[in-house]
Amino acid sequence: MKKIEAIIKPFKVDDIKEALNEIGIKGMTLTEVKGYGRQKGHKEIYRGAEYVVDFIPKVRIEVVVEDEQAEQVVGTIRDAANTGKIGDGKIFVIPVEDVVRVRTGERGPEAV
Amino acid sequence: MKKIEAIIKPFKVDDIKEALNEIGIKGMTLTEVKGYGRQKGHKEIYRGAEYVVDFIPKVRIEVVVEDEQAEQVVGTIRDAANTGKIGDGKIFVIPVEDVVRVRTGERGPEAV
Amino acid sequence: MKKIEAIIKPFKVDDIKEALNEIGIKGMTLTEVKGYGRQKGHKEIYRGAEYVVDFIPKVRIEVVVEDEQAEQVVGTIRDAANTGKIGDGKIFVIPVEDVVRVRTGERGPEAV
Amino acid sequence: MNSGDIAWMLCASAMVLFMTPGLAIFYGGLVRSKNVLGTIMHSFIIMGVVSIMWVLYGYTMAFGPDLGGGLLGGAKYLGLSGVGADIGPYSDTIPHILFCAFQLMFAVITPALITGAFAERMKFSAFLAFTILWTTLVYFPVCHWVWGDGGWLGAMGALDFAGGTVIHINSGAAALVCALFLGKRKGYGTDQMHPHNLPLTIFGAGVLWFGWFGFNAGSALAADGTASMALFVTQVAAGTGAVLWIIAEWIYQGKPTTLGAASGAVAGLVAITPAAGFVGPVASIIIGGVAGVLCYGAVVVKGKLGYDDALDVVGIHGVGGLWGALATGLFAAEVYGGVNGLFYGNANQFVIQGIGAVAAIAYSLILTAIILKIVDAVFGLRVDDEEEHQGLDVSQHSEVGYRIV
Amino acid sequence: MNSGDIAWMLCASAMVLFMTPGLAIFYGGLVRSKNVLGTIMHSFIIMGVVSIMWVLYGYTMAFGPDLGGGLLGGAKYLGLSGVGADIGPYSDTIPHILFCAFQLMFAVITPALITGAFAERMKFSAFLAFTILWTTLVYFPVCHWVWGDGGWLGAMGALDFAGGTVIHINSGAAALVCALFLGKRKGYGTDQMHPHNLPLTIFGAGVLWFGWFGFNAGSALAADGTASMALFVTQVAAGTGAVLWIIAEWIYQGKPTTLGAASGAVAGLVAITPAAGFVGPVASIIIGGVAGVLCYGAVVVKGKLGYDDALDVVGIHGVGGLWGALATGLFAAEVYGGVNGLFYGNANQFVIQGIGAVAAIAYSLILTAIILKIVDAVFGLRVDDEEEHQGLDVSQHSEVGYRIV
Amino acid sequence: MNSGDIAWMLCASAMVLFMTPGLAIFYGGLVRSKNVLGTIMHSFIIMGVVSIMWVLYGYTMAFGPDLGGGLLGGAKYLGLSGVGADIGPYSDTIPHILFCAFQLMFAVITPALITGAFAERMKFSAFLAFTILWTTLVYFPVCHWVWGDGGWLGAMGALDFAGGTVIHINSGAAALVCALFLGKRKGYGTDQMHPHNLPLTIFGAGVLWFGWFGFNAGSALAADGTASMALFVTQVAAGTGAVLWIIAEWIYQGKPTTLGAASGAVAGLVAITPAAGFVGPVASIIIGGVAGVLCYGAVVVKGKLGYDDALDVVGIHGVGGLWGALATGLFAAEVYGGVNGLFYGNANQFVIQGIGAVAAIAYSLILTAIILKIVDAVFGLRVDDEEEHQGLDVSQHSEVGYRIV
Ligand SMILES: Nc1ncnc2c1ncn2[C@@H]1O[C@H](COP(=O)(O)OP(=O)(O)O)[C@@H](O)[C@H]1O
Ligand SMILES: Nc1ncnc2c1ncn2[C@@H]1O[C@H](COP(=O)(O)OP(=O)(O)O)[C@@H](O)[C@H]1O
Ligand SMILES: Nc1ncnc2c1ncn2[C@@H]1O[C@H](COP(=O)(O)OP(=O)(O)O)[C@@H](O)[C@H]1O
Repeated sequence: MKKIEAIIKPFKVDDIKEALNEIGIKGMTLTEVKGYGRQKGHKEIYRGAEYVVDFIPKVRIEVVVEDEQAEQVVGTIRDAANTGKIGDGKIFVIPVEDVVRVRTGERGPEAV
Repeated sequence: MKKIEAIIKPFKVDDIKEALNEIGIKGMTLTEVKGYGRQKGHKEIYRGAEYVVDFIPKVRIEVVVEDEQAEQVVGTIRDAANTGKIGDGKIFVIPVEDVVRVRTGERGPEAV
Repeated sequence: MKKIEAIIKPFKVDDIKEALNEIGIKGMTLTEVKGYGRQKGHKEIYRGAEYVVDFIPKVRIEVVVEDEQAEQVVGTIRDAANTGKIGDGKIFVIPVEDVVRVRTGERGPEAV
Repeated sequence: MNSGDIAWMLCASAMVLFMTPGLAIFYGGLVRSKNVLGTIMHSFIIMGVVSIMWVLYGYTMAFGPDLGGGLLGGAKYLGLSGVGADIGPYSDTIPHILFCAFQLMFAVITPALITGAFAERMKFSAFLAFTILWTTLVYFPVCHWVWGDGGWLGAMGALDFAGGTVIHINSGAAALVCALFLGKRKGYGTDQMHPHNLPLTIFGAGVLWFGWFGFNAGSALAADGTASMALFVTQVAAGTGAVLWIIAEWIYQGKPTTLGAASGAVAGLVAITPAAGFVGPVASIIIGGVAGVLCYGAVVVKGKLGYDDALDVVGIHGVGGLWGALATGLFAAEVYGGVNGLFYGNANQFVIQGIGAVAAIAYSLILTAIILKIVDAVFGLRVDDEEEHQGLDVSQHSEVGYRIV
Repeated sequence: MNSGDIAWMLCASAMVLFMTPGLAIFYGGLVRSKNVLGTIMHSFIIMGVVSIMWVLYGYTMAFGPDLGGGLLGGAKYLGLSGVGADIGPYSDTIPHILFCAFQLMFAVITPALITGAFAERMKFSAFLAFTILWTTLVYFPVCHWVWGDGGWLGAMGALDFAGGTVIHINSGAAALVCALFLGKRKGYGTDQMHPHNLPLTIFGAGVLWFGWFGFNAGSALAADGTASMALFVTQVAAGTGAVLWIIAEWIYQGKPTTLGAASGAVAGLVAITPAAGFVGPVASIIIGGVAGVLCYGAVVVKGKLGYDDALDVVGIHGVGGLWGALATGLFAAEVYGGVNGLFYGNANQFVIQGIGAVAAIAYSLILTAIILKIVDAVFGLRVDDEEEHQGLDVSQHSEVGYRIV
Repeated sequence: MNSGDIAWMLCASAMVLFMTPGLAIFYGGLVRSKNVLGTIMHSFIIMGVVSIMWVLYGYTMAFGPDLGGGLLGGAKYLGLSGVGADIGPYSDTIPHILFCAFQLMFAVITPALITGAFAERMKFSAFLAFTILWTTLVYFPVCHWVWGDGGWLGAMGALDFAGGTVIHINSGAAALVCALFLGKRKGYGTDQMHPHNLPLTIFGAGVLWFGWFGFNAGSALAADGTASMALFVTQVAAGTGAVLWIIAEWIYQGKPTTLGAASGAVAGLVAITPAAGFVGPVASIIIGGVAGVLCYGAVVVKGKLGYDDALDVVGIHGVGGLWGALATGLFAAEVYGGVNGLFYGNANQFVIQGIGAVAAIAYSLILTAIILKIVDAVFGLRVDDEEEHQGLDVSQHSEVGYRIV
């Protein structure tokens, strides 16, 4: 199985969730993260002192799927997350050796 | 080595920590995440407007262990996290190629 | 490609970011996490009740790089994160099978 | 001079001023966290801007001797010349400058109320220009009509104890125009725009409630029986508004909400404002209770009409203020404030109340629209899309509300 | 009528009302974040519910002419008939309705105090029913006993300047019964139930401290020397309570805590409440200081006894109120309030204070138990396990406190 | 006795006390979240510590009959003996104890202001020792100089209506020494030390603004025309300070900030403090406006000088207070407070103001340095590096501010 990790812009979460739903993906996990990359940060001013904040709020979406579905999930997320602007994010594909559903103890593909 | 990633219900954290302690696991990392899956979310009402919130607070526990221990850790977490109700979560096993302890520079199994 | 995941002390973030910049790494993702390990937690007192809090604020830095760069990144992070005190953290190296840049659809090494 | 009256009016002035930071957090908690400072700033900076205007020309426009026709005050008090520690024309027992201070606090909070309508999307420069123009061209005149020496609505006998028409109807009407002119926030109707910090909002409502005693009981301009009754009915109407709103919610949507309780309290406070010196405890239960249900209905309906009055200024201040103005014409009883309303046989008063309300609404709608047109042409009303995504805090003020780890 | 007295009582009434939102955030910050709104709501909605009850029948039950035996007020003021802007029986210098307003604020905060005992687990419907019944059957009568015209405790000479017995002992006793009847929160003793927002709590304590000046100094019902002294000793007792609590902590547990300082201040305020008009500055140092240490001890002991009085209503209001009532019998000095206590040779006063306290405790314990039985039978007291896990905010109110990103 | 004056002074005392919790959250929001409680605690516990000192010996040091030379009050009021509900030497219309209460609130807030300078790094024990010594050795004497019966600065004719010299210059000078002595916070200049909760800070500024009416208008010690004018100019100066600060920022750094508005308001309030009873509305616009620009300049310059006055006590209270003291010597006009300043032909007053300021600065600088030396020797001023990383909340108080999920 594969874990698809996508670092995306926060306001894209709902679109991606729906796009994934449409291709039958009904489970995912979200984390609020901060990203550093090409996208420029912003300036902040507090009593005359200026700071540049480079780390930009992003969301990481993680979806674990069977190998065959991985490519489709990657494509779906890419399409839904794309705005064409710098900072749209990255998708990483990572191998997963096993999955367990805590409730039932099921393992492997039927656990996701 | 393996990284065991478990997405679990937040109130189970202490139980799991203790269960892992009992089998000699003394290190782990926690992240607050939001999960989407079979478990139903809740309704919110603000001045007449109703929203359904699908993303449910979960905690991700990550433990990196030697290959031999992986199965035991998975079993331990599963037992401690299980309530038998929908939403108990998932455990993912992911390969880890190397581990470094920052303080000492140790590598591999002795670093965890 | 590899994902380098480092669990480090929060106040080291800026140093690490700069050290990585110097070796040409211009992208990374940060998560606020809580760590449990050898480092001792602290006591809290609320109206006579005492609690021991074992989970200590840490930051996870994730950097995805080409295989050749992995070792250098690990070394750089290690050097920048090291204070010599317990709790300095760990670095994990995890295989990544593919990377996509959402904006352009680029894949593999040129996407990071 | 009466030191008791002065003591009370000093406190009442302070309490009314305190309402504006209270409003700032009431509103601030309701927006998304990326806009919390921008929203708070609206109210906060108005405390500064309007204070300056008031000294320079505001007080005289509102309370200077009538220029004729009851439409505007004359220039006598320009730069507050002649407004000092002595008795003035509006009270025999407190210094003129104290009356002027008390009224300043009302002039501050009225434009601040409107800001809820355009929250989360207005440019700061445009907001400033709008506020200055609106306060000058709408608030000062309407205030004169009702409370100014020779103002036409006051002369006609319109009752507005503490500002139902001057403040709430007036700002509610302006809010409607603002919501329509600015258009919806990006993502309105699809994204979830939950309040980001309800404890802040609820405590803000508590501050408003507290300050409102100064608002309503202070409008007696004396520490006397009228003020005492005004304070009492204020408490009861606020409480009844809170209770009835959550009952309505409970029946209609299945849950009583904390935000509903706070909103209902504000609705009750708004509705009792014009009536405070003219009605008694039992009437205040009705006025507050009806306000709770009515304003709840108004915010539900808004969701269906689809304009984006972000923080429900129309539904609460507009609708609540209108109800209060009319209710004053219904429930006023001679024993409390010297005037009877419809229910005590004086149908005329009800008609007068209606005329006052309609006049204020019409004037406010039209002038607000003109002002917005001008401001839009000069500054542009809205931040651009990228800035709206980022939030006002970063884009307008280079600040971030919270860094809580 | 005295405009100075009226001015002060208008302010004092507003200040006491403001204590309830202050209490809402004081309590709100102490619970886990999933219960913050449910906890705030308890206090907030009481401001509404009790206001309505007060107009309809509460005031007359407490302050109507005695029905005989000093147990309850008669129906004379039902619907507040006859309670208006004129002088009433309880003061010669302020309007009857103003006395009624001031007392309403006390009736509001008393049941709100109890809510700390059952925080994080009570059903909202059950809470409402409990509050209505308790206020009716316990607060109004006990208030009559002490302050009502002809109330038996007042007639006996029990001193309770601003409500040590009526408010704090009374609510503390009720809180104990609530904690025992509802049982512990799930996870109590094993899970870590840290306060989720201490800045909110500490500021809430600041609001309470501010409002308490109205509470205590307002209880003089006049702007005079007694009120002035009451204000001063209130400040000193609060401060001493804070300092002594953290010293006790520092010695016993090794660290002085911020929550300890805030809790100690409240303990000091509670303890000085009955004594405020009867003692001087030096006594107030002792009363406040002992309260700080004693209430700290009480919360430490609670941890060992094992009942789950979630926010320490028993330890602070019960124990602090009892100490204050007795201390009044010790430290009262003729020069301040016309009565001597034990230390000034009048042992009798101390005995009377004890009788008053015991009577209030006994009555409150029994009635609270009966009320809880009834409410439990009709509504069920506690939310179910799943709801308790979710938190009251989502399960009872369909809301979430924070969305701070 | 005048019940109106008493009513006002009761309220004013409560309002000034309320400023300290307001300051606690104003400061608390500005630090990093790991220090929020430690910062709040500084202000909060001072409310306790100074209250006790005041009763025991503070009041008599400040307001006891002069010991000779105008330097210190004598022991007459030790333990507040003889300070009761009767008229005292400082007012003919309010009880002595009420004057004493009002002044206590000033004694509380002054050392609390200083805490902003050493935020985020001072040991709690050292802070307590410093506060006790500083209040005793600096505040009480300087207070006596200006306001005490026979104090040399007062006798010389120095004008300080509500504490520009006694409170703001005094604490500002002490803050400078503290910042220099303690040294910079670890990471100052390299780490980003953003405020962690600006809504808390801005609301804190709102509470300060509200309370400041008690501060300034209360300093009239009566509910009269002077108090009324003082209240009005307070409002205007605060507002103008806010507006001018953000204009200066907008021009110089490109953005108007919310924290700038709040800071400017406080700067305006500080500057009008000594002048409040002596100037009129137009002067207050100038005083407040200049304060806004000047204090903004001061905080910008601080960044370049490099000392770490963490929360800008020097820049706002020191600089603002100094400007206010001098401005009083410029703008004072006989019509308001009976004295003319330089602009009304009385250059002498300006000189006197300067002498007063210089004396307070010099005394405060020197004594603060000595006190810090002693405290450092006995306790050590700073927490160790590990504790500073952890934050004061955990290391000094074993608490954590937030657990918001
Ligand atoms: N090498 C990397 N490793 C991990 N995360 C990365 C890496 N590069 C970028 N990211 C993440 O992707 C986000 C977007 O990257 P950025 O360079 O800003 O824009 P783009 O993806 O459009 O090139 C960053 O904010 C960061 O969270
Ligand atoms: N395919 C998936 N990829 C990643 N996370 C998942 C996936 N499916 C479920 N999860 C996570 O597991 C949690 C529990 O899943 P859910 O379907 O609600 O219940 P259960 O695990 O009992 O079947 C979700 O909230 C989500 O965080
Ligand atoms: N086996 C593990 N799996 C995952 N994370 C771990 C593991 N062991 C330690 N960690 C993380 O590393 C952090 C530092 O570990 P700790 O044992 O305190 O110190 P050190 O790394 O110096 O030995 C922990 O707080 C935790 O977040």
